[in-house]
Amino acid sequence: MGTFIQLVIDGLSTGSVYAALALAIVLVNQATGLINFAQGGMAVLSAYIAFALTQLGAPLILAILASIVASLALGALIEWYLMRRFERGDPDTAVVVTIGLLTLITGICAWIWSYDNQIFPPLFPTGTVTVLGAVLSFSSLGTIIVIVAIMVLLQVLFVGTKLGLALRAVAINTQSAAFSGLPVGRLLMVGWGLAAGLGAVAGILVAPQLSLTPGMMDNALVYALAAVILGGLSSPIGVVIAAWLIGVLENLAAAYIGFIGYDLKIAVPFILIFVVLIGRPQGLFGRKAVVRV
Amino acid sequence: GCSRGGGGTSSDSVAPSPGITETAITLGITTPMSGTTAGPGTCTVAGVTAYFGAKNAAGGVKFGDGKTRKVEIKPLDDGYDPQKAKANYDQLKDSVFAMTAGLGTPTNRAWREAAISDGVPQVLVMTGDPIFSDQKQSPWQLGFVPIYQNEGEAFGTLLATSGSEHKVAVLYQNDDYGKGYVEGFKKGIEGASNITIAEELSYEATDASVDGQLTQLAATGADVFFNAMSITPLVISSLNKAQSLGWTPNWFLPSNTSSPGGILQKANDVSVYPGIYSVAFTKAVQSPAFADDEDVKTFLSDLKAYADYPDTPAFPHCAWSYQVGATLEQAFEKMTSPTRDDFMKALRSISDFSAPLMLEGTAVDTTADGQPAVSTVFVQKYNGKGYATATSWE
Amino acid sequence: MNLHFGGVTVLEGVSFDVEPGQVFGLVGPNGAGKTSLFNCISGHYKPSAGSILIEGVEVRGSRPATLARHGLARTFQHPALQLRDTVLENVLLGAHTRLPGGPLEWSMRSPRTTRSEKALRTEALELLERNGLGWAANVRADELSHGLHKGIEFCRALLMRPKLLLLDEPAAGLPHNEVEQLIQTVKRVRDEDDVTVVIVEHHMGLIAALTDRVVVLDHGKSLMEGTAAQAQSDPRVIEAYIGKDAAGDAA
Amino acid sequence: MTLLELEGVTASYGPVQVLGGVSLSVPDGGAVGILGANGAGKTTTLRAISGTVRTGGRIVYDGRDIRGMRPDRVAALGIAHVPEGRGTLGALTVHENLRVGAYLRKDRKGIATDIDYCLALFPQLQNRIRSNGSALSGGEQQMLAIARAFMSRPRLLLLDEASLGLAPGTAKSVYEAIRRLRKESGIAMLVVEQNANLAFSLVDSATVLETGRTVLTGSSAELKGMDEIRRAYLGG
Amino acid sequence: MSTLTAFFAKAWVRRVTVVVIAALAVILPLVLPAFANQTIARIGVFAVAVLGLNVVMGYTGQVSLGQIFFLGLGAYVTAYGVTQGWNIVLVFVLSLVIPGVVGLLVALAAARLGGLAIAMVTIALPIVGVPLAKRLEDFTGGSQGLSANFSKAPAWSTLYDDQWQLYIVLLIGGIVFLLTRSLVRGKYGRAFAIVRGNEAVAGSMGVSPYRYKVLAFTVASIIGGVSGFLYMVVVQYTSPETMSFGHSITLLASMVIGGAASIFGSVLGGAYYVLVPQLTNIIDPNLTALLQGAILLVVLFVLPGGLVSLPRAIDRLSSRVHRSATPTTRVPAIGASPATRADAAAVEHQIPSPATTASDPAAKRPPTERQGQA
Ligand SMILES: Nc1ncnc2c1ncn2[C@@H]1O[C@H](COP(=O)(O)OP(=O)(O)OP(=O)(O)O)[C@@H](O)[C@H]1O
Ligand SMILES: Nc1ncnc2c1ncn2[C@@H]1O[C@H](COP(=O)(O)OP(=O)(O)OP(=O)(O)O)[C@@H](O)[C@H]1O
Ligand SMILES: [Mg+2]
Ligand SMILES: [Mg+2]
Repeated sequence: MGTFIQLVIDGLSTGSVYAALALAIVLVNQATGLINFAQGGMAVLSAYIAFALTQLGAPLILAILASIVASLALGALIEWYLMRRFERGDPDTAVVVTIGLLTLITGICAWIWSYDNQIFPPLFPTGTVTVLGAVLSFSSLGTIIVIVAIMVLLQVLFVGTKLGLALRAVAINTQSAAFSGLPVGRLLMVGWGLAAGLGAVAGILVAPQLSLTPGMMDNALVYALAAVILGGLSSPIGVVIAAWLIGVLENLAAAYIGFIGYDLKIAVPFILIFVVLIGRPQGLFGRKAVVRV
Repeated sequence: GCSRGGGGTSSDSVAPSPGITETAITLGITTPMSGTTAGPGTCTVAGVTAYFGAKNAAGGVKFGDGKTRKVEIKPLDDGYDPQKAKANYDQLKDSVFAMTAGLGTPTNRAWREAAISDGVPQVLVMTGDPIFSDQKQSPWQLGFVPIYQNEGEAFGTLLATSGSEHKVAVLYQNDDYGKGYVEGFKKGIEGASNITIAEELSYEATDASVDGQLTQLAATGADVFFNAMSITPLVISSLNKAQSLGWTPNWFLPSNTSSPGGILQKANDVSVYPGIYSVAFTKAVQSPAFADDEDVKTFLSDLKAYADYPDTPAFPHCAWSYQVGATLEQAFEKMTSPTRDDFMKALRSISDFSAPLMLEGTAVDTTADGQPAVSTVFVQKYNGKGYATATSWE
Repeated sequence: MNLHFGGVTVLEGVSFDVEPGQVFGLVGPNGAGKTSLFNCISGHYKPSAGSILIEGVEVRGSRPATLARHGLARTFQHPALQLRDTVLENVLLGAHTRLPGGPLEWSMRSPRTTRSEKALRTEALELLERNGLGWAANVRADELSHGLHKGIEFCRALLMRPKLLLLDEPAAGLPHNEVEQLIQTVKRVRDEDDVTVVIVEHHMGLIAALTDRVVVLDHGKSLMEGTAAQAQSDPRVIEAYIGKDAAGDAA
Repeated sequence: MTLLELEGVTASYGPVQVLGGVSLSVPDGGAVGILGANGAGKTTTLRAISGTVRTGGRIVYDGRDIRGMRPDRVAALGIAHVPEGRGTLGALTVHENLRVGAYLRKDRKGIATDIDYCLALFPQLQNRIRSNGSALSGGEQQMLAIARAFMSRPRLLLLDEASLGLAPGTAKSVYEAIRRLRKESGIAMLVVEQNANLAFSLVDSATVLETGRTVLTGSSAELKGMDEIRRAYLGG
Repeated sequence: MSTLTAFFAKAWVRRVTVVVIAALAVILPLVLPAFANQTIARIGVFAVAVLGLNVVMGYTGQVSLGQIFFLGLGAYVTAYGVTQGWNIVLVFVLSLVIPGVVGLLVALAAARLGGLAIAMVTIALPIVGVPLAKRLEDFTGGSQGLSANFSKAPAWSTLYDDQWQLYIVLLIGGIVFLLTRSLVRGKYGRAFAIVRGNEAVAGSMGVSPYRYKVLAFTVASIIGGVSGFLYMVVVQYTSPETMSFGHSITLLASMVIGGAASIFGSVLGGAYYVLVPQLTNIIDPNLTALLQGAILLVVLFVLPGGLVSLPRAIDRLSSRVHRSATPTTRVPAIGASPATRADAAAVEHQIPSPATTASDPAAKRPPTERQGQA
């Protein structure tokens, strides 16, 4: 029993890593209609920026804030100079552009900081709390709390605020939105900027756990995408829950279902997606998209 | 097919093989320099480049035929993709004298047969796959690092002869690397009734976390943890996770992920573990214990000066490929004619060579069939600063 | 026949019969459920209750593609063309069910496939020509103005050689003289090709000139059934649909 | 006073020029119609004004040249465009669509009142206030597009076949509402409309386009009197 | 409009091009150096893989992130068959039938889902495929992989191995390309396109979106299997890394860079897949990722339509130069009567360039690849 609960808790903290990235993906998708493969790479770059600042002697908290601000700007610049050209065109091309961006950013990180593992200073004190007989490290707990906070913020942004509405409107139909006076270009930049800032938070949260390498997020990206599809592209709460679900079920399946084991546990989220989407094509919490003829 | 120059199969002992002139010799490397294994991959290039960089700066290497040659290294990135490794080999084979130091089992296997049929040396490669050291199957090949089985077995033997009861938890990387270790370990404990394996779990090299596995293993209450893991961040997080679960077994870590500076000191507090064991044949360059070692100092300054590698490497592969350089030099010095054939003969006749950075008691020996250039390993125990050879279980 | 979406009832107890060779009109205010009714017939929506019979065969729950293969063709209220293809390619899509041969045969280009493709290409060109769009055959659809898209869709549906043709607001966006032409075309199609037509339209002039019978829908229920003239003078219809003061000049 | 003046406006899609010189002017508070066959360039003319097509010539609005200005800047100047076809934001609800329409406005109270006004004008929308825009029927989407343009409280309204797909009664009341708006708040408008009866009920004057050029301009009464126009647009 | 695209649209130019290409295919392998031959053969392998991806994604619009899995599967089947000593023709057939069947089964389930969900199901193929290949050690050789040496040039041919292998790739690849090219034009091309464009309309045209998605996916899997066979011909070794997820992403990028929904674009995509790593290796092997990312972005930034749109882009550039010299007005159709409209149409498509004749409307824009069987 103790092991079971511990496995669940382990799953939650791994799931939180996926959730962090998934939220950034949702944000960009809601604001631009794109799936951004570069999100993980951008998060890694942000983490490196924070890392470099701490190396220069900046206090951790300051380095983090500076990195978030820098990421906001970087996201906006990427939109302005690069993505702008592809936003109206074929979505496949835009996705491939984000893939190129991912490769480029990975390359830049490797070039500047090499492929060596860099140790990112921990954000939370070492130590653990005991929950129902299972241990939960402060860092996992902290990550979970931050994720929940961001999730709530995003939900409020999308549903409750004028900015959120405008961001969504632009993603749906730029021209229609422009006819209502929405500053399309600026909103797209804001969308990318916010997502990059959020990605920075994700990167900084996971960097101490995974230790910083240019490819740190590559694997998490696949899980994050799975969580995004499973939870429903439009729902921050949905993707976080989906990410946790994936983390937990994966652990349990590996431990308790013999033939899956730890090597095939990665199949679990996909089986889950498949089963869920057959019944609910919009994902667990997504809004059903109506296509009329 | 009329435009073809001489292939690589020349057995004429007078005509020099490709990639060697009166004044220079070129060596090719295909290794991952991008992607997940880029860290160790770049290291394999850096070490050998640094070694020969220093030699070249000092005038070059004096070959057995009396000529002094500069050694050039041509590295290509294969991104751990067998197909690209083969392409790189195809690209290099007519312009280099020999291929060396490349990292990875599938990437080396992809062109092993081509190298055999072309007669191109594929030597001192960084894989513990035994096939590369089997002379019958692989006449043009030779591995460098100890085969994984040796490392696992050394630890298994130590444990089996400890005279006390042990319960072992095993976590291994799901590939030939991890499986090789486990296989060796099991061979080491074969027939020893004092050892039981409580649980054996695997993980994927791409996993972001192994917390689940550790939780499950901790639940067995094993007192020895055989952790055949090659991913640095995962080793660090494992050390932390086990501690937070209150599970403090004796650890075994493989040679390439046991670095004191790169790993153990970056974990929260490894002193809670009664013993951390590893196997090694190389001085741990990050270890404070070796900070004043002449070998280590030269090595690090060569890396900086000739391989553009300013940091102290987090991977042991830099040191290994530095030793590859030294071993190659030995072979060059014995070569009497500039042919690949002669090179292979020379290479296979090195014994008891103490390459730089080697731990006392280990040596390069290329004369034993079925074994790579380095096959002796020591089990070591971490003492809070560095490793000390452990001859018996304490 | 009933249709629901979530809690919204779109169609409720609608029934009518269409005789072969008729042009049958479907009118009603916006959101009455006309297009939804089409969607039910063509298999895009699944009604929650009721039945749809085509030549006496129950087709409720059949897939659109199956129905199309059995002679049902339709146009869409909002034209859905392949904007990056030429008009001719768009129309040729209508020939899909009439082209013989499976994928293997087509990838080997058997003589049969080449022949049939050629024949239908000619037929499509003729069809465009007859509808005054011959000049546009090789123009990309997105280079044409909106008003012409309806005509292309119409040709595409005709190339299917349907037995039953559903037209959703074919006259929307056409200037007056074009509407006249459309009326002639539909009449000709009905007479020459023996097609039964069901038409949704807000252009009362067209309804009056073309239809044999109409059903007026309102809020998913059928308000009345009869001839176009009867409908136009029915006070309930005027109230719900035409608008009191508009009754005069909408005719 | 003229609010909008087009002079020798040309426009092209890629390499193809489709407007070869359109001139017209809309007085402040006035209503001008554009007539023409399919493909004559009516939609393109409106697009030229709202900045969604590459344009040449002169487009002066309220004393400043707005040619080539970005669509959102044009909208910010008080020009609302009801585009051809479905102009709704499909994944947003009806209510959200209306809020987007009022994006540039700050007066919360006024927005709320105007939403109520629009819903009263289009009772069908009231019933579907929480539905996605894409679920609406063709006519309902058209209503929503018009309502969204109203929500921005424009000075100049560009209507591209606003009655498309509307039931006769509804079309009538929409035009009625537009007429009222014009009277109450002095909105000027440029109207493309195939249903010439409706159009002439609204506009004071009209321009006839043929092959991308202005060929005729005149008051409603003048045009209604012309045979050619009758035959092509009015029937009979 | 000018020059390039119009030139290649001419029938005789096309015919001559075909003859020239065929002649080159026969002669070049004999005269090129070995490494060039090997490189071209590798390009062929991945061109076929990209072609398969194009069928399901470029033409039918179903995002597939799993194409590399079918290449891997085809390679494993080939390697296993060869090591078991089966007849090579049988091995070839199996190397496309087995991936085809697996693809069919996956598609039967996946095609029920739309849009991104399909992407997720297909992403799972390589991601689960790698550990699965490791687990099925008896068939796959586990993580040590399988070698299969079966593509040595037979003695009678008096060819070098690389020449022999290149001929095999050119022959099999060429046939696959021809068959696919015919398939994506005419009836099936239009059907795939409408499934991509609008599933509701597809249904009304008698094209069942579900069945055509399954068809496209199956065809893609079969083509993937063929590329796997060719992979073994050229590389002669396969391991789980062959089908790693990253390669699938690179395939996708190659497809878009070559040109989505384009046959020739697939060849360019294959070339991109193979040549860019070689190029970055020449520039600096330490900067692979950085250079590859930069190259990809630059290419797409300049040619968002992929490499295949290069002639069109050049045309646009040159015609822009042209036009600024001689401003012209197109006269669009008027609606007065069909007759005037037809007349106007003739004028409408008159594009001011000395290179084309007035009555050649097709020259206005290059036809999409799906157009026309003629
Ligand atoms: N897929 C759907 N989801 C939710 N509601 C729908 C859907 N399809 C139709 N409706 C609703 O059903 C009602 C009828 O729509 P329908 O399109 O059939 O109207 P219509 O009679 O064609 O109107 P119009 O004349 O405006 O085209 C509308 O209120 C619409 O919002
Ligand atoms: N995207 C485009 N690319 C090229 N040509 C276009 C494009 N859009 C429209 N055209 C051409 O421009 C001309 C004018 O089109 P426009 O849409 O302005 O006509 P319209 O008068 O609004 O017609 P309708 O009544 O059918 O809506 C037409 O000849 C049309 O073919
Ligand atoms: Mg309708
Ligand atoms: Mg128009």
